[in-house]
Amino acid sequence: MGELSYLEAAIRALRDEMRRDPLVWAVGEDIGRGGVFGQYRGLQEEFGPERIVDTPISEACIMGAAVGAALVGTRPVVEMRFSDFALCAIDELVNQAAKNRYMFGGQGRVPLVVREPIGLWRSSAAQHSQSLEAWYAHIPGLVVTAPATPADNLGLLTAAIRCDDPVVHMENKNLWGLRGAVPDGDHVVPLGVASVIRPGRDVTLVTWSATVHDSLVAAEEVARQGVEVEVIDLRTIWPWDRGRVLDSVARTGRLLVVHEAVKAAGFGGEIAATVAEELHGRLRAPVRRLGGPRIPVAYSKPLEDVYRIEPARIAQACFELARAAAA
Amino acid sequence: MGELSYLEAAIRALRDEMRRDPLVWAVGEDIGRGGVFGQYRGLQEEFGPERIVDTPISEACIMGAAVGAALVGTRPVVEMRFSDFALCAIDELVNQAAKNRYMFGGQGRVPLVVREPIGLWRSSAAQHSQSLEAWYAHIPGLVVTAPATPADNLGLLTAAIRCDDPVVHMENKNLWGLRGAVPDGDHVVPLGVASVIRPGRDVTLVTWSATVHDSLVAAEEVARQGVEVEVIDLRTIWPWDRGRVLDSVARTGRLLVVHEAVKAAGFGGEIAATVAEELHGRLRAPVRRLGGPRIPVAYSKPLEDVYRIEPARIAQACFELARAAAA
Amino acid sequence: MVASQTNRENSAPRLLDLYRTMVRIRAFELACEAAHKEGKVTGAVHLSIGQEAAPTGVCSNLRRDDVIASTHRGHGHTLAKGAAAETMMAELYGRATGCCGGKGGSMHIADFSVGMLGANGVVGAGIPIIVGAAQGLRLRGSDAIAVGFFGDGATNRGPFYEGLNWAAAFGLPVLFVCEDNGWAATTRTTSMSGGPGIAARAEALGVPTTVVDGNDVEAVDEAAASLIAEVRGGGGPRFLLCETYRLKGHTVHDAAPYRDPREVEERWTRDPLRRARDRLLALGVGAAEIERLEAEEEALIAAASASAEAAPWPLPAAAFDDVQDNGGAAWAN
Amino acid sequence: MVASQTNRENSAPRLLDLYRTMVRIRAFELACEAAHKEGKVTGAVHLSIGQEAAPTGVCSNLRRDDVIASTHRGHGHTLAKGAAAETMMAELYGRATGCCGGKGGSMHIADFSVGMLGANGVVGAGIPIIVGAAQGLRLRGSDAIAVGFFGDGATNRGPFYEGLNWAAAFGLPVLFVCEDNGWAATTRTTSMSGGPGIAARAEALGVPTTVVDGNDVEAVDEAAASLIAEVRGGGGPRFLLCETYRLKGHTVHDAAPYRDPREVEERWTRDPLRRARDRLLALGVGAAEIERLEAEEEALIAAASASAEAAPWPLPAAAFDDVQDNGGAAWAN
Ligand SMILES: Cc1ncc(C[n+]2csc(CCOP(=O)(O)OP(=O)(O)O)c2C)c(N)n1
Ligand SMILES: Cc1ncc(C[n+]2csc(CCOP(=O)(O)OP(=O)(O)O)c2C)c(N)n1
Ligand SMILES: [Mg+2]
Ligand SMILES: [Mg+2]
Repeated sequence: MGELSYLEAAIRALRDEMRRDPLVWAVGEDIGRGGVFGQYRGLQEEFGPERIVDTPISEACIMGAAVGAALVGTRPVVEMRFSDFALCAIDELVNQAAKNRYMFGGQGRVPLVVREPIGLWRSSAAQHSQSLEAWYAHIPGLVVTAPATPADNLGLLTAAIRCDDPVVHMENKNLWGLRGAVPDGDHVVPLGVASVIRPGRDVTLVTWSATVHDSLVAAEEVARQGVEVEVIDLRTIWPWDRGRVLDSVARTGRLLVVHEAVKAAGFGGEIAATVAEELHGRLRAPVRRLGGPRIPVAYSKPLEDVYRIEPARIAQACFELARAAAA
Repeated sequence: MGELSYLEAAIRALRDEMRRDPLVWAVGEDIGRGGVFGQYRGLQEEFGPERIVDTPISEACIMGAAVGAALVGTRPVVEMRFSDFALCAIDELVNQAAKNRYMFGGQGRVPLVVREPIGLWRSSAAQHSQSLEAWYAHIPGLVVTAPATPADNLGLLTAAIRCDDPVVHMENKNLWGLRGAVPDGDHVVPLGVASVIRPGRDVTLVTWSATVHDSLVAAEEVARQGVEVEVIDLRTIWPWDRGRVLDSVARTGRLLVVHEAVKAAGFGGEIAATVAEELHGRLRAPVRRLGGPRIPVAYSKPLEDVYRIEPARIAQACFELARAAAA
Repeated sequence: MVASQTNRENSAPRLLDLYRTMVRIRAFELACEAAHKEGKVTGAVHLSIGQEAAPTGVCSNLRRDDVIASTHRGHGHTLAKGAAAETMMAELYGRATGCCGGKGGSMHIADFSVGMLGANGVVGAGIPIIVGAAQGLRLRGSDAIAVGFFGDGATNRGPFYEGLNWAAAFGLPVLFVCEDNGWAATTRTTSMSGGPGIAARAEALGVPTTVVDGNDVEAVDEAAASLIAEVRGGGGPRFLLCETYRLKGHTVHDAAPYRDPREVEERWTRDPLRRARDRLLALGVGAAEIERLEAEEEALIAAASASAEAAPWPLPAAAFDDVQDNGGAAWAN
Repeated sequence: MVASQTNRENSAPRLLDLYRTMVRIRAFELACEAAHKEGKVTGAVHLSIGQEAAPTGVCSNLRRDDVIASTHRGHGHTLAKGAAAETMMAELYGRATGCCGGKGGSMHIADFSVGMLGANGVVGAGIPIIVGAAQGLRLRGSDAIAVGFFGDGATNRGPFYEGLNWAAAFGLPVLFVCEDNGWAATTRTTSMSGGPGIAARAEALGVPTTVVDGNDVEAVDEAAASLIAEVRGGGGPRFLLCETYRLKGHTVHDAAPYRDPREVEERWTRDPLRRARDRLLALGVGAAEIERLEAEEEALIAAASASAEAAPWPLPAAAFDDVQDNGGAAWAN
């Protein structure tokens, strides 16, 4: 067990996979100098410019080329820098990568990983702050991962690289510096398996990415007043760990979903709707979601903060849910 | 009251708006020869090539140019041909059109309409059959409309053109030929207002676009066996008519959402989750959704049909909901 | 840009092979058109009639392990790359035995076993894909090359530009083949294009370009042979611009009223099959031999159609196969 | 492509004006850099230091009703187009009095009142927008023109290509201005580009191109004047390629270790401000006059900073304004 930052964990995942498999390579702008966040630091030195490939500013071609390279049996890891810029490559991801295997009747595989950093980060405003995991969850053919810890970034990025289908791996920009224990040796977090990071009997709180940490803070806070929240870090958004979530809610009778993405048509809707469909009779309180307001993210701090979900709001929602129980 | 097809209603809407306002214009590939479905028939003859503008195959520039043209005060109507091709212009729609007004603090307005035909249609397979209304509902700044009838296509397209913000207007390819009564004169369907197209006391069925018609068939079918379904055609996906839906479910105690789009992370999740949040105590049965399976659409009929939601399945779901009531 | 030179000694055997492929494509397309009229083939179908020479001349110079990417108008490329008419026709009939198991249809025809990596429903989308395939092949240490086919209309899309620049910047083994048939659906491409033309654009991106009469299969063959040798030799990307014409409508549904009938009529006189046939006769090949070849190919396609018609439909359950390993079928709702 | 000729009779008054604008931009950028260090300005900030001549020379030939689109590096364009330093600085400080009410910040600086239609966080995205603005202006019967600024890195994006083709195909009143500073973040653009260069690409798309020393404000001014006259006269789009250099890091966070310090040092000797100043002195303008001008501009920027710092923060409720008329604020959750 060593300690790594979330960013270092990603470097290790990619480095180890590139050492293991010569057909793994990475492609994106500026990654030869370590990438915009340093998440490729040292890799071009080790693997050279043919495997840590700098590119023109051509997002559509980066993604499209990765599809082609995957079809001939290599495993490209695509860097999109900010998930917002992936919007320049959506045809390539959604019409080409995601549908290839199916539409050609299983002749091809597209084992690519797209790294799309998400989340609010340092006054980045409307075009550098989006979290669109719900979009990709809606697209047949895609796997979607969103790690919250260094260990999970290591384990999920490794799993993503080994996956034979396209994976959208959404790292959170605000977590790059987060340090945490990371297992030694080969560490794979299976796709589709959530992690119960705090057990609790009163409320099931499902979340992922940066809001995992805010949720834990909130859970500690409400625990001091006797409300025990079970915090589930979903980790993989698609396929989401329905079984684990339903089991938990079957016990607690209460569901809160928390995500940073816009609440309206966010992935919380899928989870809340599924729980309401499956466990209606066992719910002790209505399902509940916390998500961003349906507004773009603004630059100025007081405006940006309106978008942000603070632990206090999460705690409040937990209390309200627990209180509904009593009623 | 005349009768028009869904397609003719769209032509009338655009023609009337272009006559009314010289700053309304349309832009897209092949529209000078009437457009790929004939939905621009006769318009270039009347308005000339400066207002019915044929373009290169440059979806990104079509959309981006429309943003610029809207910023200087014109009202472009953008034709994307198949909603699938709009995936080549997502940065322009989501990062540029939708966020412009907000991110520049209200200095500009982007009064553009993007027409994005959706839906299964004639063995069109994976890249010509998608319905991604849930994506746009998730994006602050966008309005999303999806008419099911000629009158609503007239009224909503008119409203979309008069709207000062970007509107994604999703016509259904399978409905072009549908004929129906259409009011004479100026006909505007207000954005955000659903239509109760069949009253009923037992089940609230919320749907939009082509599945409105399948739902009506199903409602008639179950009515013969005593189950009265209230069918609500949502018409506008964002902002959706929460009030009307909640009122109805408050009466019936049962909700079924039906849409052709993939169920997973579809807009049905938003509606079902909202109803479960707001009306939990008044539900007589768990909320329920019917949507496409999370698979791409295949070409061959038996495979394509797996994706299709037939009236029989809708009827079945209505029965099940109504039966749960008795329990 | 280099104008292709012709040097056609002892060319009859070669031309017979090329002609056979063109006849096969034409017969396939005509059968497909007829089957569409009868409702046996459905959806949007884009025929290659009149454009047989480019796929034929190019693919006749490729190895089986070379890969190609195609367009919405992909039957010709697929046949020329060596796919079996039988599994292709079964695909168009939507049958389980089709090369895509019935999932693709015309717009997603593909045969990976012969290096045909797929038609595409999105104009221009094959270009970045084929460029990346070239990059992947190089990374694998293969000397196979990649060929991207596309139409004139596609040259106004960003991915065309990004793809050519990419190939040039990385010196990738790609041959770009533009079939310039003058039209993009109902629009004349030149009416929507700035500048001196497609060749100038490719050159400005650092991709040396050769322009050829795309209805002269020998000219295409010859130009492709030398360009492919350059590409395989590590010379970086090349561009072959084939001037041709689509003799039918954009799709089988399109009567093409937007074109001057005289233009179409004149173009029929330059039909690549007719030209190759005339040239075979001029080279001394006997009419009987030519007719036998034609009959063979027509029989082959007729058999493909009959076999497609007799083939089983896919089972509905197959709709849940090949979505993805994680979160696919098990998650069907 | 036409090399710009210089003809500089009686140019001191004009050059003084140009120099004033450049000094204003420089002072603004330095103030901004300092404020960022102090945490008063936040987020990613891209400075125009070293690139003041292109925006200055171009915008000094524009009318107020002409419109421009800018990039992530947009302060210079905004000031040159006539925006007030005060509301701009307030925007960077995130205050309610900022030109975007605090919603945009550096990467989304804009002042529609002077025709500055916005910086952009997406490289190249301003190009289709400005092309469409030109089309809209023409539809409105205006003789205003549109100018799109972008960097060398943007010329590898599809929207650049589609936008230039579009402008040429429709003969639109647009001037494209590329500030080629050699670098796209940490990448030398030429290392990622095929072909002979940006000018050749623009010409291949039918946009006549002029190359100019982008650190010589008089040369830019002169070239822009004639190109803008052509564009306004209905001559269709033109392209001005300004060779320049970014003297600082890509953002304020970037120390630019990937550049050879000697390269940067050498480039400082070609600082456009220093060159213009030397030239003013050579033209006989007194040092005192120059210093007075410099002091005025520095004072103006200092006042802008002070006023920004004193300005009120936006109220949180403003976060719900200007989303959209239907389904916006009332739908906040
Ligand atoms: C991105 C995109 N835009 C539009 C279309 C609709 N479309 C299909 S084929 C076609 C014309 C293509 O012209 P060209 O590239 O010259 O090929 P051709 O049909 O002539 O073979 C168009 C516009 C599409 N499939 N994809
Ligand atoms: C589509 C997109 N890709 C990548 C980025 C990240 N990025 C911001 S600025 C920049 C470099 C741009 O270079 P250039 O166009 O030359 O402008 P310069 O920074 O030199 O002014 C990059 C890659 C982005 N903002 N948008
Ligand atoms: Mg064509
Ligand atoms: Mg640059």
